[in-house]
This record gives sequence, C-alpha cells and structure tokens, in this order.
Amino acid sequence: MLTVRQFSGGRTARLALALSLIPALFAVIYLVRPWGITPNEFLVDLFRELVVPTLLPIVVLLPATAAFGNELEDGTLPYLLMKPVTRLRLAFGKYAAVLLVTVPALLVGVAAATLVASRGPDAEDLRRLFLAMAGASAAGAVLLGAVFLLVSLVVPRALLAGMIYIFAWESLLGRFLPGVQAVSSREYTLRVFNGLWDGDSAAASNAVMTMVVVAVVCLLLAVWRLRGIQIN
Amino acid sequence: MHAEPNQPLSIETSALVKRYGDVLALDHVDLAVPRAAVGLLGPNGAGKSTLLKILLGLSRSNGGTARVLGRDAVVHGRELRMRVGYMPETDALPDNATAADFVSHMAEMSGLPRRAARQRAADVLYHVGLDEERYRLVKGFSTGMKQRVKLAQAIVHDPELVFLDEPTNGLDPLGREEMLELIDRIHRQLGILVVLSSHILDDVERVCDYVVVLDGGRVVASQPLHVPDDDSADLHVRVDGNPDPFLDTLREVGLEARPAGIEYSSDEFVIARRGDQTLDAIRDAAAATGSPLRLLRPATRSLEDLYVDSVGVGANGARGNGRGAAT
Amino acid sequence: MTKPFTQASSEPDSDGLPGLAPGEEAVIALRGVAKWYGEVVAVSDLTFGIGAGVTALLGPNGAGKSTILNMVSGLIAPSSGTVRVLDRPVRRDTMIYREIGLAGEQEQLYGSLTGREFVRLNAILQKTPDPDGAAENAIAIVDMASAAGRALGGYSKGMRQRIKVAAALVHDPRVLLLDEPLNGTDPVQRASLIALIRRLGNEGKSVVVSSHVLPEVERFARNVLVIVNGKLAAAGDFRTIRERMDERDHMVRVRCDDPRRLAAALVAEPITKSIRLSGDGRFVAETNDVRRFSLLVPEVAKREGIRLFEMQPVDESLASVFSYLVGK
Amino acid sequence: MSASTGQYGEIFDRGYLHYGGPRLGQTHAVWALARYSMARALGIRRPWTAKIIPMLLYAAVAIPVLIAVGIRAFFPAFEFLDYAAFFGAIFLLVGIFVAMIAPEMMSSDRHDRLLPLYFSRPIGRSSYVVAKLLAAGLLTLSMSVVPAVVLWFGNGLLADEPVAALRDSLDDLGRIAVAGTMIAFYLGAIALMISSFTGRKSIAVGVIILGFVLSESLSLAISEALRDQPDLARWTFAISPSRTIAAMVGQLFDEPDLAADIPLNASLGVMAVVIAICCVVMFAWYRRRD
Repeated sequence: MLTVRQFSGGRTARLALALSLIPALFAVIYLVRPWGITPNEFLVDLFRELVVPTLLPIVVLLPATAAFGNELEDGTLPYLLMKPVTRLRLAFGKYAAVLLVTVPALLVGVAAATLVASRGPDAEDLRRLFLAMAGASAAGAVLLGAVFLLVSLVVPRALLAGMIYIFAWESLLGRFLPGVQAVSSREYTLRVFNGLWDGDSAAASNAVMTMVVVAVVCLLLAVWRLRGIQIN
Repeated sequence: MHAEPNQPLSIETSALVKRYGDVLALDHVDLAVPRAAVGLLGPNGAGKSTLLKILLGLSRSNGGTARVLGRDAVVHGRELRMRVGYMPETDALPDNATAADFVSHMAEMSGLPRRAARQRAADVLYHVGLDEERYRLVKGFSTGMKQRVKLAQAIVHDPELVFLDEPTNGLDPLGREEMLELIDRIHRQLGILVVLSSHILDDVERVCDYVVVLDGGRVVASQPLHVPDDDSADLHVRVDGNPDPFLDTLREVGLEARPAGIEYSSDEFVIARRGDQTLDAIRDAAAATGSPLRLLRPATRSLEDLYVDSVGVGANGARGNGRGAAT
Repeated sequence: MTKPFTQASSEPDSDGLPGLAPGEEAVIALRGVAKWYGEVVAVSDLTFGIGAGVTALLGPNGAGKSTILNMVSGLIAPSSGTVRVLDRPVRRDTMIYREIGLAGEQEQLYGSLTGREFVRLNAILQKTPDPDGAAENAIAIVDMASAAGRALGGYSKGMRQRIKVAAALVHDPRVLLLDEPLNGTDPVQRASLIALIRRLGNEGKSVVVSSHVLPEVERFARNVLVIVNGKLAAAGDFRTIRERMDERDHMVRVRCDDPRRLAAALVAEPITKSIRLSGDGRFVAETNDVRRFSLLVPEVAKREGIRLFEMQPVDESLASVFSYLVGK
Repeated sequence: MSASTGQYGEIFDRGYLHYGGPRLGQTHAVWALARYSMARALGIRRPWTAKIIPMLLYAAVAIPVLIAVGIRAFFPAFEFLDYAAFFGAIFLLVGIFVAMIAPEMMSSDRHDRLLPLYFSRPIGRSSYVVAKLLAAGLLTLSMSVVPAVVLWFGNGLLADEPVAALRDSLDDLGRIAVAGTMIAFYLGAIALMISSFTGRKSIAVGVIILGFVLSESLSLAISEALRDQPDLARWTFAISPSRTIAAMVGQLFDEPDLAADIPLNASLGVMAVVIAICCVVMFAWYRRRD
C-alpha cells in the first residue's frame, strides 16, 4: 500500500515508464524510414538486443531496489517495520507494488513499439509477437523483481550492484561466455520469448517454471532477512 | 580584537532583501554589527541561515547591500572569502576521508600551500580536541567529533571572522560545554571574530557580547549583550526546598519575585533590584527562613527578556506555556 | 508520585525491576539486556521497568539511549536478555505495534509526501478505523495544521520533529517513544512540545523521552533513567537524584564586598573543606554539605554585615549530574 | 637570560598560532582540488573497497597491452593489437571508468553537502568546475593514453633498430596523444555533466552507462532509417560517443572501416562542441545554486 503510493506519480514510476517507452522511440525511427526489414524482424531484433539485455533489467531494478533500499538508506524503514503487519505481507506487498509499477510500464512500452511498427510494410502476426514479448517481459519482471528486492535487503549499495550485474554480467560476459547463460536472467527471458514466438509452449512454460521458483525462493529469503533485520 | 576606530565593522547591511518565491526571507535588513562575538538568534525560519548564506556569498540577495569586514559581499566576494570561515549546520563532511585529509584539503582550498595545509590541519585538529582520531575516517565519528571536525575546517586557514551555524546542535551537555569553551577560546584568545547562529539562548549568552535577533526576516534587536559585573541588573535566585516562606519574607519588604522563564530550570526566580538593599534583603530572608541560598546572580539585562520582548507574541505564548509546564 | 531513588546495583523493588515504584506495573520491561556490535558493547546488564507517565532517558551522546529505544521498538534484537512491552515480546509479535509509537532520530522522511499524507499513511498502515480523522487530530495536537499541506522535503528541522511525533501518536498507542524530540526546535516550538509531552503523560500513556538537555527534562519528567556507558547509572525521581548529588563535594563561587573576612569566617566551619581567593572580590569554596553551606553563607554574611553580590555553584549546571555519574 | 648559569631552559607555546605564511591563488586551489578529486576517485587513502573497481579496470586495460607487446617480442611479424584496434577495444572500459569516477567527483560532493564549504572559500564556482574537469580528464588519460604509449614504446623497442624505429614512429605517438586526450576530456565532460545533476552516485553511474549504450543504438537506428540520404546518415555519428570516437580513431590511424567517411575535423569538431556544451551547462548550473 505504502509502496504503491510512494511509486505512483513518484519519480521512480515515471522513470520506469519513460525507459519503457524507449523501444517505441526506435519504432518511430523505423517507421519514418523502414530500412528494408519487416516490422516483425525489427521488433524481434529490438526485443532481443535492447529490451531484454538492458531496458527490462533497468526498468525492474529502479523500483525493486528503491522498495526497501531507499528506506534502508535514508532510515525510513522503521515506519514500515513498526506497523502491525507480518513480514511476509510486507515483503509480498512490496513485491506486488514493484510488479504493479514495472509490468504495466513494460507492457505499455512493448505495446507502443508494436503499434507503431505495425504500420510498416508487410506486417504479419503482430498480435502473437506482441503476446510473446509481453509474456517474456512479464516473466522477466517477475524474476528480476524478486531478485533485486532480495539484493536491496542484503547488499548496501543495491542499485550500483544491480547496475554492475546488468552491464557487466548480463550484457558483456553473457555474450561471450556460454557458461554464464545458464545463470542469466536474459537467457531465461529469451527462452520464454522464443518458446511463445515459435509456438513451443512447453519450452516457454519450463522456463517460466524455473523463473517462478527462483522468484519465490528469493522472496522467502527476503522475508527471512526482514525478520532478522537490525536497524540502527 | 575589540573595536578600534580605524577597523571596519564586522557586518554591515542595508535594506537587504531575499525572496524565495512568495516568501520574503529577509525583509529590508539593516545591520551595523561591531567587531565582537555576535550571537544571531531567532525562531526557525526567521532568516538566520539566509543571512549567513548571503554574507558568505553562497546566495545572492534580491536587493540591498551586505558588507563583511568592510568589503562588499558580492563585489569583493573572493577577497572576503579568503578571510572568513564557515561551519555549516548540516553534516557537511565526506563519507570516506580521514579528518586530517579533509581538513588539510579545505585549508588548501583557502589558498594554503600543501605542506602548510597539512601542518595546520594537524595543529587545529589537536586544538579542537581530536588528536589520535584525526587519522580515522570521519564516517565513524560521533556527533561531537563531527562537530569538532566542522569547526576545525572553519578555522584552519586562520580567518578573521568565522560563521558558526548551530554549532552545539545534537551535542550532549559535556560536548556542548566543550564546544562553547572552544568557541570562546577562538574568540578571546585568538581574536577571531565570531558570528554564532543558534536556537539556544544560553549558548549565545555564554560566548557572545553582541546579539542580533531576527524574526520573520526582520531585525528586531541588535545590541550589546554583557556588561561585566553589572550591579544594577535584576537578580536570579534559587533556594532549596519549599521557596514560599522565603518569598513571603521578601514580599513583606516589598520585593516581588517572578519565576524565571523559558530556558531555565523551573525553580529559579527573578527579583527586580532596587539598589543594594535588595541584596541584603535576599541575604536576610534566606538566613531568617533557613532557606539554603543555592543561587544568587545578576541577570544583567537577560537575553531571554530581550528575546521574548523582541520576538513578541509567539514567544510570550511560549513563556506562558513554559510557566504552565513548571507548575 | 515520588519514587525512591534506586541505583542499578541496589536491590530490586517489589515488582522485581528497578525504576518502578513498589507495586507499579511495568509497561516496558528489560531484563538482563545487552547489545554488542562486534567487539563493541553498546549496552550491557540492563534491567529496568518503565511504568505509566513520562520517563526521561538521559545520558551523554553514545551512552546507548538510541540503542535502548530501538530495542524497545523491536528494530534491533538484543544480543542477550529479553525486552517486553505490555508483557509481550517485541520483534516476534508484530501486532504489538498497535500499542507502540516511535519518533526516531532519523532525519529523512518520505520527501515527496506532504505532512498530512505522511501522517495519514501511518494511520492507514496501523489500520486505524478513521485514518483521516486520526491524522487531522494528530496534526492538530502537534500544532502543524497550517503546514500539513506542504511536502516533507521542505520542512525545517523543528517541523520534521513535530510531524514525526504526529505520525508516532496517530494510532493512539499506549507506549510512545521519542528519541531527542526537542533537538533542533526553537524555544517556542520546544515549549509547545514539552507541554504536549506532559499532557500525554498525564493521560496515562507511557512516554519515554530521550534527551541530553537536562534543564528541559526537568520540565516534563520527574521520573528519569540515566544511562552512562551502556549501563543504568540511576533511576527514579529527578529531584531525589539531584538531592543525592548534594551529598558529594561541591564548589561554590561567592562575590561579596569583603571576601577575606567572609572567607575567614567560613573556613572555621567544619563543612568547609577549602577556600581559594581570587583577586577580583571573589572566592571559591569547596564544601562537603552544600545545603548547609548555602544556608551558612547568608547567615554568616548577615551576622558580619557583609553584602553578598553573587553566589553560585561552580558545577551546579545540571550537566554535573552527568559528570558525576560519568566520573564514577 | 640563562647565560649566567650556563644552562639553557625555555618553555614553548604550543597553542594555536596565527598563520603568517603565503596564501596562494586560484591556480593553486584548482590544482589542489583536481589532485584531491583524483585521489578520492582512485580510492587512495580510502578503504580497499573503494580501490577495487579502478584497479580491475586498469588491469583490464593493461593486460591486452602487455600481451600484445609480449607476442610481438616472440613473433615480430605478428601485430596482435594495432592502435586503432586498441582504442576501439578500450572504449567500453574507458566508458565504465568514466562512469565510475565522475559521480565520485561530482555527486558525492553534493551528497555529502560539501558545496557550501567549497563555495564559501576563495575557490570560485567556475574554478570548481574547471578543477573537476581537469581531474576527470587527467585521470582518464591514464586509461586512454598511458597504455597506448606503452604499446608504442614496446613496438619501438622490439624493432630491429629501436631508436630509429621510435624516431620514425613519432607521428604515431602524436596521434596517440591526440586520440587519447580527446577521448578522455570528451567522455569526462559528458560524465561530469550528468553526475552534477544528482547527489546519488548509483543513479549517475546508471544514467551514464545507459546513455552510452542507448545513444549508440539510437544513432545506428537513425542512420539505418536515413539509408537513402547517405549525406545525412553519416552525421548521425554525432549523437553517439562511441561512434564519434570510432570515427576519429578510424581517420587518425587510417582504418576506413571505423571512420565511415567522416572527416577527422568533423569528429574532432563534434567532440570540442560537446565538451564546450557540457562546460557551459555545468558553469550555469553551479553558478545558479544557492
């Protein structure tokens, strides 16, 4: 409750939405002068190369680390902890707030990009492509939201740590070292996307299952961490 | 350090105005403050910090002039800033530097050569009571130690005038005592002019000999504070136990006592002095009623009265509250 | 109302806890509490109870006052011992927070909210039946109605202190913990906060106020707990403690029109331990019974016809409570 | 005084003394601030946690250079890393390096509320910005120029006639200096400007890196979109620091693949203009602050 209010209309939510709309900007450029590729090709490229490795993690990182991290940093966390609310509800409330901010922002962004690109030549089956992107984005947010929430409770400068993870691990190493891919959120998000786009729903649901399990484990760890947290 | 005819005033302003949007933070402030230890008093939002910022050149006024040590704060800003020091109210300290590093860096920013800066940083930190701690990170310091570091950086370059914004904030009684002693020493032994902004009347009373009171962006008082051993001032007294017999005896000889006001403990009284007989009457009343006389001192023209008179309605209300709370 | 002066080392009274009058029920109870941070001991060996009314938690900076308040709030766990509020363990039972309000020492607040939204949010999270009414009420109590529509980010320190108190009492808790609430307030605001604290205490709430400004404490609390170096140094009635202090040696400065004669007369008395004359018509006397000495001076002066100009304790400043207890 | 007994004794006053030494001007203050900022950004006299990231980045840039020189020592004909490839490869590292040090220089002063302390001292607001720019630029030189010079030196020393080889390749050294200096001050100015807008270091780090990444994608996308207007499309490099640097390096070291027909003066001009804009923005921003 508190977090939703804190985010909605707040800087974090606006920033998340602004970042989510960057793909639409690229779509506009594409639309003005389509450079000999179909909207489908363009959107798939955009999603694989820009949204999944960079934008999606950042959009989730900002609110997720702000949820507890800001309050830890500026000492306002006691206002939440000293309320008749169980730690389980607190953690899930924050998590829900993060998803409430990020998932709509991501969907709006993907939808806007699809909508804009759909006016290009030879568009086909864009609805299915949109659903694949939307599903993968949501799955990515579910996973990363929980991971970053936990990180913000454990690591002192969570935002910086998250940035380094995104740029160094996911964007750089993930491309060159195949071993990294097995423990990379980008890889699983792309699996969901590929599964949905190629019609291989079994592959997609397998990936989603893994992501949900990791998310739940992270959340439970967050609850455990909140129970033992010491505030000075 | 005290007024010599050829030396410029410490602070001089005329018709100084500062607006923040619709709020008039300074409303045509005219000041002529002598070279002294100056206390700057006033409720929150009275304009104290705004005035300090303008005098330091941190903020531009919307009208009027401000001169510090005879130099215009805008025109001769740089020359002036070489001669002043500033201890801000906020915790303006780096997270990750040692006290010695930080203070010597600040000395260099004031133009001291590197080696002189390091040397003076070490000396000044020693004189503010940070000796072995000076090579530790400021981050782990207590409130009192942080305040000392802030004071050290304000005086490390040997300024002529130092602005201190709420230097005793957050300090416990011993820490406050030590800080006030330090400030007093800076002024009296080293001859550095002091401008001390504070909420706490007692702080100002302890170290200052001139006081400026601001309220609502206007100067409501600007005058000298102490006249040493003033034998014509009102008297503060406190007796042990039930004070009523003592007060009754005084009343019989026509002396009215009223409770001392807002900053003092509740069992002090103020007695208006009518010549030296009043002193004798108090002595005799204590002896006659067997009331141990724990305190007898001249109130001079008490700063508190001055504050209450000049800040007016609000403080009078508070005084009423204070008295109510004392009963 | 006067409670016996108790020291940590003395025998616990009938309720089993120092700090409580005989038969008084403990609202807050600490038993054998200690807290270490690594090798550093923040507080140790704390056993005391706090009942209804205002209690001042006194001590120098770094003595452990905030650590104690944070443990009572359940924000940190004691390394050993138990902390109970209303006979329930804090930290395991989050429902206890309906009865606890804390105005902590942290400076930052949710800067983008207005004062009213902030207080209302606290009411909602506390599941107060009428959050709007409760918020308005709390804001009115701390006298912030005129500024409640402004964003917290632009508040002055005094305003922040008051809005924090409003947020702490919005759900009408039985236990109110205020960490240095007077810090940074100007004399006017301070007086109104002091009046508020007294009123809450008179309503029967347990109000614990930490402070290091002793003259102010005197105005709202008779009952004090003095923490020095992480240990309970004194507990009980403020004046009783101050009177106990009279039993040690005191220094008194006297100014009169004939210091030599007065000093000579005083030094003959057994309670006068020493007298040091300074050239300016003053002398400083050391005595082991300051009350009798304070009576003796006017008596002797009257008898000898000496005029007293000034007489004041050298170390009476209430700060000496600390220096005394710290020095032990 | 003690001559009569032949013994010497004196008590010295160790109290606070007035300062009678010299008070230096702006130049001194600027250098002092630049030096202090560089030391802090590198984590000198700070806990080891502050040193890790700069040290890792230095290692990352030094290792390929050392390997290249090493390979050259055994297989003289085999040029593993030429200058253009070097500057192309280190863009990412220099970018991250700048994104780490610039917030440390600008944002932390805001976060720790040190600006009033600086601005109440003789060092003016413009000098403050100049000092920070100097610090960021000089420090980044250690990342861009120094390894390249090592490479140049190594290449020269491993030639058959080292002295002659070094002398003959002096023009290479000049190019290295130009490229490295421009990269350092160009990226430094951008990163400092971004950092000056926030007191939170992690936000600044994120915005800087994200800005570098997105601007490249954006500029490539626009240039694709403008395919049928190649004259216009060429100029899209100006939006992206990475492409601007690539264009400059390509022209300087004669690698047409990187340069994409952009004249050297154009890329250098763009960099100079961007540096100027960043400075103007920072001067205005800090002058305005109360």
